[in-house]
Amino acid sequence: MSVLLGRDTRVLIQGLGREGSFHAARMKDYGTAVVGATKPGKGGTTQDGIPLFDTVAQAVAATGANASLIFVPAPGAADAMLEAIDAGVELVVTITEGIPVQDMLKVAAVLETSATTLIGPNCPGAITPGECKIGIMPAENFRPGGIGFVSRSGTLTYEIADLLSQAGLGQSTCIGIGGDPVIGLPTPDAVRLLNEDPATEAIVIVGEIGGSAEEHAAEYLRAQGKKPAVAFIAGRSAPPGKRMGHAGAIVSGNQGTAQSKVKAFEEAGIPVASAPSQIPRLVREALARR
Amino acid sequence: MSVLLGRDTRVLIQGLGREGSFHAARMKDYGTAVVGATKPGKGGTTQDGIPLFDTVAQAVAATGANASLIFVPAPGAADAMLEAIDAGVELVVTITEGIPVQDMLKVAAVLETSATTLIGPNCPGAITPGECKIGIMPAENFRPGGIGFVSRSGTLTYEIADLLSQAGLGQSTCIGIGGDPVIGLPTPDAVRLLNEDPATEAIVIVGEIGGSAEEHAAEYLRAQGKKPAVAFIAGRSAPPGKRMGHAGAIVSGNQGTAQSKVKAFEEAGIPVASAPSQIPRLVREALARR
Amino acid sequence: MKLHEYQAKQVLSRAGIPIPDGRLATSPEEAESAAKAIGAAVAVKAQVQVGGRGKAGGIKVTKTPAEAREAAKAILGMDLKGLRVDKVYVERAANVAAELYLGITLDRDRRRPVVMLSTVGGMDIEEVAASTPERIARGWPSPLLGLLPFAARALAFEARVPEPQRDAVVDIAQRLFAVYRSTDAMLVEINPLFVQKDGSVLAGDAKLDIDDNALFRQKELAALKEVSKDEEAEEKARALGFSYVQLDGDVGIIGNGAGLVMGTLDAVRNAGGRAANFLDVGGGAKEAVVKAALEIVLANQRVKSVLINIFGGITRGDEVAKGILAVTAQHPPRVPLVIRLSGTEAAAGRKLLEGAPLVSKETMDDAAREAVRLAAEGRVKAPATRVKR
Amino acid sequence: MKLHEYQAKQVLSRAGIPIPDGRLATSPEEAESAAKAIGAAVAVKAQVQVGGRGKAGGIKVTKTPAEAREAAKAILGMDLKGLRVDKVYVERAANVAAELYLGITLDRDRRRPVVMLSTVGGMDIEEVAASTPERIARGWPSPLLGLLPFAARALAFEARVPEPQRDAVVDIAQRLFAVYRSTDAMLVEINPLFVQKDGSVLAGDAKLDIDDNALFRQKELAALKEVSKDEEAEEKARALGFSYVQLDGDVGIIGNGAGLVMGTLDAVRNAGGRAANFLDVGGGAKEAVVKAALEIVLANQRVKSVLINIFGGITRGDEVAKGILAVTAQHPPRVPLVIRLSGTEAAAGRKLLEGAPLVSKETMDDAAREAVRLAAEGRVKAPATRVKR
Repeated sequence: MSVLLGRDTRVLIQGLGREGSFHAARMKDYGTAVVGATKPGKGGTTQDGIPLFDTVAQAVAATGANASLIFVPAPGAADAMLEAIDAGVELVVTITEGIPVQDMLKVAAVLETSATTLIGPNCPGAITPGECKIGIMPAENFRPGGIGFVSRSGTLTYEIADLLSQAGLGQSTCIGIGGDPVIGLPTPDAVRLLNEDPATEAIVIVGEIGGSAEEHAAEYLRAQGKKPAVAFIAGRSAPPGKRMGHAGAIVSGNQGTAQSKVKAFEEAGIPVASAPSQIPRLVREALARR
Repeated sequence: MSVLLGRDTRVLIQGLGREGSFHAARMKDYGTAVVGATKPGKGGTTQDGIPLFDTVAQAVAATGANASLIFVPAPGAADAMLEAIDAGVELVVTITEGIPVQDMLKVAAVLETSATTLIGPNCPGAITPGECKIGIMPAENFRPGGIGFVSRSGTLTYEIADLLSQAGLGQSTCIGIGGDPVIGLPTPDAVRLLNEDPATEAIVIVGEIGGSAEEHAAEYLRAQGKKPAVAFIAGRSAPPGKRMGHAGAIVSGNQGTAQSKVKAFEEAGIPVASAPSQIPRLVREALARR
Repeated sequence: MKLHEYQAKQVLSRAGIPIPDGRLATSPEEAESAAKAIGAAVAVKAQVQVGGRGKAGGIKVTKTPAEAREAAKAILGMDLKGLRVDKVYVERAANVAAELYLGITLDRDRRRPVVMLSTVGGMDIEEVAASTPERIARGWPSPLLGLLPFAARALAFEARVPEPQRDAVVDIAQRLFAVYRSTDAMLVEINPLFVQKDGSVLAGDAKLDIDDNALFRQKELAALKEVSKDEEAEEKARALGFSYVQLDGDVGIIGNGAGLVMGTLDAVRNAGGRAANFLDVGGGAKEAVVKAALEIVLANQRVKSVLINIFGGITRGDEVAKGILAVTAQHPPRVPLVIRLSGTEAAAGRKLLEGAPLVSKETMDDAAREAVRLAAEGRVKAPATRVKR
Repeated sequence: MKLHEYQAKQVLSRAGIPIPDGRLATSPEEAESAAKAIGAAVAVKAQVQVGGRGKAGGIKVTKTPAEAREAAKAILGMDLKGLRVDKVYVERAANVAAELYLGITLDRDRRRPVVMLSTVGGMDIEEVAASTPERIARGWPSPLLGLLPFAARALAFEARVPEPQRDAVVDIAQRLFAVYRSTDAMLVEINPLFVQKDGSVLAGDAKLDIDDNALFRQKELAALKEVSKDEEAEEKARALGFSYVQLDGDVGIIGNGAGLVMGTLDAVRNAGGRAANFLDVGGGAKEAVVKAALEIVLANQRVKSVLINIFGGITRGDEVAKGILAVTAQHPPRVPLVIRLSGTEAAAGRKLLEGAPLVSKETMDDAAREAVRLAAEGRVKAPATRVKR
């Protein structure tokens, strides 16, 4: 185990619909312990060999689940997260896209006084290659290794993981933190986890326009960084005021520009790739400079 | 200093009206450091020699106040408490009577995640005799000493403190926790403070009908009591379903009876006085048995 | 402040909780036309705030409007546990398949609301709690978050609400919690919550008890307040700024501070007597309040002696004395007064009372004993008064 | 989703926030009768969602109904920063003594709403923040507690709102926070918040931007949605289940995943070109979606080449290939296509595309360079198209 998830992680699925079932099967193929799922009213039965429960609390009590993966559609997703937090689930990963901001503000407020870590929403999930996958990422792009990888983007994560893996740079844990404006584990918090993780040798940060999470991560690494880091910012060519697919990817006035983020990383001595293809080389160079 | 308040306590008054002004003066006479008061719109002026501030945060920043005494009328009292909690005030004492329960539930929920201790509402306040008084109790009934005293009632507190003082049993700290159904420092929590307090030699608990706080305090002392305790329960002759003056003093069905409370204390080996006049003798006997 | 069933149901209905079609009636004729308008079998229900109305004959189910009229005639004017029935609620009779319980009240220990749901409905929840506690599911929602959907669902699963009703009950629970919050309720209860034979769910009865401290902001509900004869003295006292509760003994009590007054009641009992009332004049009571308090106590014809127990803090002994003199100066009190005056300005008070027709004692216990003794004497002297009751 | 000023003001007014008397008009005649009904000097205000309407001539203050008609005639049909004005709001002119600012939006870093209050009103708050940041008071209410009275008061003191207006501003701030929550707002802003010469306070302008993700539960507001010509393609894409944003370059872009598409845009810029759009087909796009996406991109006449960048995860390369073939099979595309297909079923996809009229590249960078090169060729070949714009 690197951070957040590993061999001891026991995963519950909330929302075992078409998408949930498909990915639960892929996760089991990968060796992830999928110990149960919630389907209100179906408690006591099974689906695809997965035991079903009426509530998260019952599922946790019966299975010892310490993580939950949420596919519940947007209108009920916040309630699903609050249920998992209430049941004391340590790690909650929310794939669902399109959750209202006010719902996430409520979830974030409850998170503050809980012991739960939330990844997402609107994210691909997280993977500790070779040990545990909680999410929808194609596992074949990831290899075990020492690169801790944080990303606000989904497909770009797969692309860059593939580039890293092909370059022989395996990953300790990859965390797809999600593309929404309010997320459970913002870039600086995810970076902090990897910075403190003994299994992580170098950190790759994939940010995008919108917000100032990358600036804060850069500040943190400038002050307390223990290992080399490389960054990439997507959306450098995006015009202000336009939402680029992700609800959180928007430049508002002079806030959230790629320029500001690139500058912050550069001032922290962290090289910024101008294309994903440059990342493996920059990581190698950074590791060599140590 | 025994518990909660002592020579280092710096008190702010919220609600410096007629009643607030009167008691602020009595507190100053007693030697309590009354360092300021809030009166929105009057910030920067003084009243009776007390500097006024627009907000609690400003007052705390300017005076280093670590306690607050609230006289704000019921409709605004919860807001006043939330303001004090928000400003990080360590000890908040609310005298105000008649605060809606739903307001207090909100305050209690916020208290859970704060470092503030709230005494009251609907209480006479607390006093560490000879050091500091925060409240409306007539100070002349109290003497410094080793009896920690917790009471849900006001006048009865004065009466019993007077009996104790006349019997040569001075008090470490007296806490009038208030007569409402939802209060900041319920009996068990107040008892715990005194049980852990090196300056307290024996504990006097004055309860009354309603709720089950006395039962929980008895359970706690049975398991972890370090010093002798004596109890008195007011309202043994009150009929069920009738509210006895205090909003919290009501027997509902078989809940909150004096019998249940007396039984709990007796089972914990704690003598229960059947009249306040018996308390000094019972305390003496309990101290002698040690 | 307790609402009548028909008022509580109106509040629930506005919050989207299904209730049977119903109408209020204050005469047999109104009940008949209500039944006609409803056009089905109806229940005629006494609108008084006591438990067990049904068993006491306060509810009758009738098939025709004429029967409804007769039922209303029987119920209106009835005395139900000391309360006179002056209105009935005529309500479409439910086609009951099962009865559930749903209620929300305050859990003082947890300092949270507690929501209770049970498939054992239609009986006193305290009895259910005593006999089959495992049949009651409980949840404690955060007052900041309310009853979240998952928590309402969990309650329904725990209580084993049958599947066909589960969604409806979950929905009603959330709506009821919204009522609990928006009305500043101390208690809101649907008991029974009917499951009808067609599977639908609706409120069979409804209780709503509003926090008196919140009436200042619940103006619409506060306007529904009705004062029963029993409570008139209590209401009058409240208006005068003090707290009075009628009890059934013969020693009248006046004191300052709820705890001290409760202690005084207990002292009377310790001395073998019974208090006629609880009366707390409050902190810092002035002459006029003390006078009014004494008058209210003396107005209770059961009272055979009055015990005044004041421990002066903010309350001043001289003000108390003046209040007493204001009453006794007019004419000698009809029963003996015992006073125990201590604390602030007690000496001044005692001095003022010198020569007044009352007994002064040093301690609460002595004063209680004396008042009990005098009441006993009074009972012997005036047995006629007892018979009159 | 942004509301017009008149719509936003209606929402504020319903929440108890004072607004000037006003009426909507879509013709000069309607504007005239609106002014007549108001019976005072009015402002005639273009209802388009752009900043700086006033400076651009979109607001005129008039004294008489006839003047209002003339003003409306001038403003209606006007082009304001690319948007045609087709309604005006006729509003009683305020008697302005001072202008404040009050706004609530999301603070992403704190994961809380931020309430901003300033006595520097009537100008862009970002400019105020840049020039005199100390003039903006900020508060971050807990989403569970809302804007508590003490916190609203603290803001008013910090912003130095003059004493005569303080209570009104504190009240409006709390009401505005209720609007923020109840409407699922991303932004709600009153700028300026007028202080009139008589001391009263009212909303001079109002902005309300609703969270698109919350429109499913904001049905009443969602019904107000208007799609401008510029946004038509974006709306059409949304209806088809993918995300499209029109940009001003000539390299059409299709990809899967917002980050990858942003990265592709950047790769095009790295290669010296400019993207014509952002288009994310989403995860697991099937043939039909890819076909529709390609059609939308090709419908943009500025497009000189199209770059399709797919990193297959859930999305399958063969489905993408089928979608492309469904378009190219009908008739050869009007501009060259470049594709980079990687990940799940990429080989199958590439096989299907063999012989199709497109260029396939191994990497994103190579594909971007090729697409940029082809777009440049297209510009040379067809300069006429550019002139036509």
